[in-house]
Amino acid sequence: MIVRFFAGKVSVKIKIAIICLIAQFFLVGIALSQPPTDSVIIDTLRTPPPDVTPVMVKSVVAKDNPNDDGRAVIISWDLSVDDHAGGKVTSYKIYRSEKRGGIFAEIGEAPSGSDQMMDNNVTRDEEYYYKVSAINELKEGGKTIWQVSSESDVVGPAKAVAQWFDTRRLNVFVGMIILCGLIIYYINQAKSGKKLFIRKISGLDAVDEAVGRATEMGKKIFFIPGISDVDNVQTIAGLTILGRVAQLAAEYETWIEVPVSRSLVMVTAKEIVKEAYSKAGRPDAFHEDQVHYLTDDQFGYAAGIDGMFVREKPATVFLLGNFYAESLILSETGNSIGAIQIAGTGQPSQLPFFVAACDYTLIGEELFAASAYLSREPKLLGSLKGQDIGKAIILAAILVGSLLETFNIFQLSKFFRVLE
Amino acid sequence: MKRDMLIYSAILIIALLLYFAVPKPIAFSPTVSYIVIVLIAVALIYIFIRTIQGKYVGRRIVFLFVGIAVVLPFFMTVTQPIRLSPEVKMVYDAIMKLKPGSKVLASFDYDPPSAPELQPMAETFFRLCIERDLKVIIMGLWPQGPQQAEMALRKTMTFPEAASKNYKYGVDYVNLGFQTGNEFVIQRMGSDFKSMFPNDYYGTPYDSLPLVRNVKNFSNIDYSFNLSAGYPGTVEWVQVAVDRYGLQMGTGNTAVQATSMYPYLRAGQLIGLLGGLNGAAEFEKACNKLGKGTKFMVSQSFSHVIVIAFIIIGNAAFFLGEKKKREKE
Amino acid sequence: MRREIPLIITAVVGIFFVLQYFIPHPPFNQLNGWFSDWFSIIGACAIWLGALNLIRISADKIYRRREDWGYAIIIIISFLLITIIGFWEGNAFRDSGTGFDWLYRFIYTPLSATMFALLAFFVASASYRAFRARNLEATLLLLAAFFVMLGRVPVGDALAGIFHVPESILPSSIATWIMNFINTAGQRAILIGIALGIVSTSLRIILGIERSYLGGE
Amino acid sequence: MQIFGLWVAAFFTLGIISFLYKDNPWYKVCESIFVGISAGYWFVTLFWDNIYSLFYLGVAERGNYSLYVGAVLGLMMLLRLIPQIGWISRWPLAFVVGATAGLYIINYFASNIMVQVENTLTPLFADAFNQPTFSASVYNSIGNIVVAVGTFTGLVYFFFSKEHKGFMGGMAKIGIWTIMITFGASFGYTVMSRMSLLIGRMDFIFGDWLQLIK
Repeated sequence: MIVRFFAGKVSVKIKIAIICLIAQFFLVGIALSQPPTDSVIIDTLRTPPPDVTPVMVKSVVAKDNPNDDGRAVIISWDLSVDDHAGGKVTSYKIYRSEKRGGIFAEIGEAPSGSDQMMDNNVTRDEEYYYKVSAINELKEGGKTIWQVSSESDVVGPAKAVAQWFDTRRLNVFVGMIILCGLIIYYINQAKSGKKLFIRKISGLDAVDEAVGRATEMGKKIFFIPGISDVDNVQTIAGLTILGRVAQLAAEYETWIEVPVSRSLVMVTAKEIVKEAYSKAGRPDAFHEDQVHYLTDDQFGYAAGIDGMFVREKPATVFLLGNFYAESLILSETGNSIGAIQIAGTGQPSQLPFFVAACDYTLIGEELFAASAYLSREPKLLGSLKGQDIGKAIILAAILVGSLLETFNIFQLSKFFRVLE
Repeated sequence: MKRDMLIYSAILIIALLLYFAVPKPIAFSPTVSYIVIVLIAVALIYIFIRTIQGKYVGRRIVFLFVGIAVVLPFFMTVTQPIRLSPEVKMVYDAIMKLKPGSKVLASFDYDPPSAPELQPMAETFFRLCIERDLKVIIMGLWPQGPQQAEMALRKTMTFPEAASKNYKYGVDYVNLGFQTGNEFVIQRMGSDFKSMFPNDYYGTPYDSLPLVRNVKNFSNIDYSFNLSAGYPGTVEWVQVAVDRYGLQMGTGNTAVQATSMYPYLRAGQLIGLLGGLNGAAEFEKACNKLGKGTKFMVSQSFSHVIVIAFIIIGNAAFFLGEKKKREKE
Repeated sequence: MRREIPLIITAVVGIFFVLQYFIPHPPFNQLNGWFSDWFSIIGACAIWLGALNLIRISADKIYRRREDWGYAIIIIISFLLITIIGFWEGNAFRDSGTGFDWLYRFIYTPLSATMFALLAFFVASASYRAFRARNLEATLLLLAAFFVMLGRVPVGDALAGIFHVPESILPSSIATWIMNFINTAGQRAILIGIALGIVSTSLRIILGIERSYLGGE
Repeated sequence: MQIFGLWVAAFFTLGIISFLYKDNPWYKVCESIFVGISAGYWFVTLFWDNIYSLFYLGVAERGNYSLYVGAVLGLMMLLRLIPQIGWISRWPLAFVVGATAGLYIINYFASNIMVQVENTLTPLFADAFNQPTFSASVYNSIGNIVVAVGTFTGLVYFFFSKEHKGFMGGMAKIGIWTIMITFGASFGYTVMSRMSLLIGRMDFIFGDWLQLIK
């Protein structure tokens, strides 16, 4: 009869309806035959099969996330014993309430295998209660077929507190104290009259020669302090050298011209050159328009200087400061008019052009050392010495650390780790 | 002045002719292409001989050669194999590893002058993200960045496979726009995106964008991709977002900047690097989405060969000149 | 006083910015955000100085009928044109379809991009005239440049392929090797060196030893 | 409007390129427009983004009154226009310099010194064992040694308080070689970058504008 029923002419819809009816009886039967548990069945499309409810998680802990400004609570738990490959846990859900017996709202979900979650949507110094629910669910085609869960005990209160010191950054702090301490120590040493040696930097030794050459040829000197503003340390380094160069030029009675691209740099450079002229004992020889503003625009500035180079054919050109793409235009034009060029920048990508097209190049750190080298002022020399001792420590660390790591004795590198 | 005007009119006439009269597009057959290459080579040899004789050619001749080396390959039908470098593969793998629905932060830190290098990367990146169903959050530390992103997206949507995905604004991607403050912006995003971008590019409040409503800071971001042409750019992202907040980041850089990124790459602070047009072409190859990067590589090859040739010529002349000088003495 | 107050400001602000890195507790976390806002506002004000300076210089040129004063008129007109349109169109000035966007796409973009592209020509001319293997250092520089330039374009490997060069010494392999190892080492040394220089200079600024930015010695 | 725009863009592109032949009126027109437009562009952008969106909306809509401090500092900057009290503008300048100095100390120390040193400290031969082939192991080991030696000697080159003589001088020599090769690599990449930009412009002329390329 059953066979006939399925093969017969009864409409398809009725067949499906009858099948569904029978299936429903089956499912209800399964559901009723289950032993009662503390599981909560949410949003079930179908009744779950028996014995799928996971064991609840234990030792839930909610505590303040350390080393922050009080914006997160970390909730951690021991994995449910059913959480293993092929186990009965598919994910964990975390619930939060402001009262122990209050209404708990879901704040996040973590995949199975994870034993902690960060709640970063909290108000500082506010108390919260948490519970974690182990979930087992079956999904097909993005739809939940069934879902069962078991909840942990409520824990709390936990609150997010702000800390006064980020302990993860202790190593940076110590390192910085050492480096800055060394620099300050040697500055004081130098102030108290201790002689400090500084090696030859050929680019800087050439400054006198370069200024002298311009004097002999009766031509101008150009000083280009780069295109950055005074808030850039490189610009400041360049301007310090300008003081020295301008003084030399004043002594040799040679015209020095400083075209700049920032109004603040213009004001600063003007005062520096003025000061240099009075130091050289020729304050009346200073002209306001020796330092002049061209334009803020990078290429406008480069094009303007190019024009001046070609027209006035200076004997000596200084390019000291922060340079970008214009370094090539400037140094190539300077080279083509046959000027002695002394260049320096901390921009690694622009240094090749200077090295190739200029007579002397201050590479990276040498630019920052220049002010000390030229002025021989004890304070500056002292800071340079401090910097060098810092470097020596780094070198020692590299040497010792590499060997230790190679022979797997000790990982020195972890003292330098900043990545979280 | 009169001569200038004559030249200008000539240029105008040529432009009009090319615009209206010439059949387009122009494409050389392989034979013609090879003949052109041989002609360029012969001309270079001629310059070489002249230079050795001590007669340096003028700047303009050098300029002309560069122009030719860049333009002619556009019309040639020459193909060249592209090899994938590991740093490009890293970007591709990192994106492929993300689950559909993951949130990707894309910072556009460049302006139109750098677009030839970075725009192809942006387009391929969007195409890959759309294909992988990733949610993209766009922003910019350069004012023109978000505009470049819009342009790249418009271009991406012209590809049928991307258009069919029906990407929705606000749900699948958002453009938060530009914010001034350089590295400070990144620093503050570390605690709260919304404080830096109260409104998106179109003025919609942050909270009414479903995609970012629950994105508080970097901890909600699965991967980040940065296209950078200078300051502020990758270096600042590494120093602040990666080092302090542990953001996972890959980057596309102009070739000039790319060299300084290698230490960060080796240090694991960067997960992948696309360097310059070559990086863009390789990325296109990795994603199997050929675009402008691949097309431009022919011109790139030619121009490199020309520069190398000029270095060799210049140096050969220099050494022969030195030798002569010494013989005289 | 004119000297001391700026020095005190620098020292206090400088020390603060060092400390905020280590202190997550308010108000340090908050003040940091304030500072960055102030920074942006100061920048926006400073550009008035530049713009006024540009107008003043151009107007001066026109007034005195200096050489090429006609171009100064163009500078002022184009500046005013984009400024007026930009202000007229309000906060949405950047949306596509606005006049500002048109000026940006069809005038600003081609101009700045072409300016940058000119460098391609200059780099070739510099290669021809300036880059000489004068000594061992310069030779190393040029050799590395040679391999990187060849190795970073497909034609390098194709050319080497003609001579059946083994894979490990193809230009692209050499370029990758240089980039990954020697370049990393060199960049690292430069980076560490510059960082030391910057730390020391910044410290001198905070301590008030380096005060050239205030003008004078 | 689009086609007109393309012609305008082409006019400016060719105008700038004309400089390669010589300085001429066309180029000068383009240059002047560039100076005016770029100054105006930044002027307008910073006004709307910083003064309007950040400051005005910040105060008016979000009640962030701390922004007034920034406004005061900004106005002090503008006092430079009045020579008598221009010295006040040194205050915001001091603020900016101080803030960058503080920030630079931290950022450069943490990212450029700590992290770079950390990464130099790797086992020289460790990844030799987990490479698929023997040659790959050799390749990586040699690479690691090159990085360690290169970084070390490069830093020795920057040593200022010792004469570069004898052993020290030898190391500094190796250091400067490393740095020079680095510069060469940088140079190569820069050439690549500049050429790409030119390709982009030429693609605009022959592709977008004249449409001669497929």
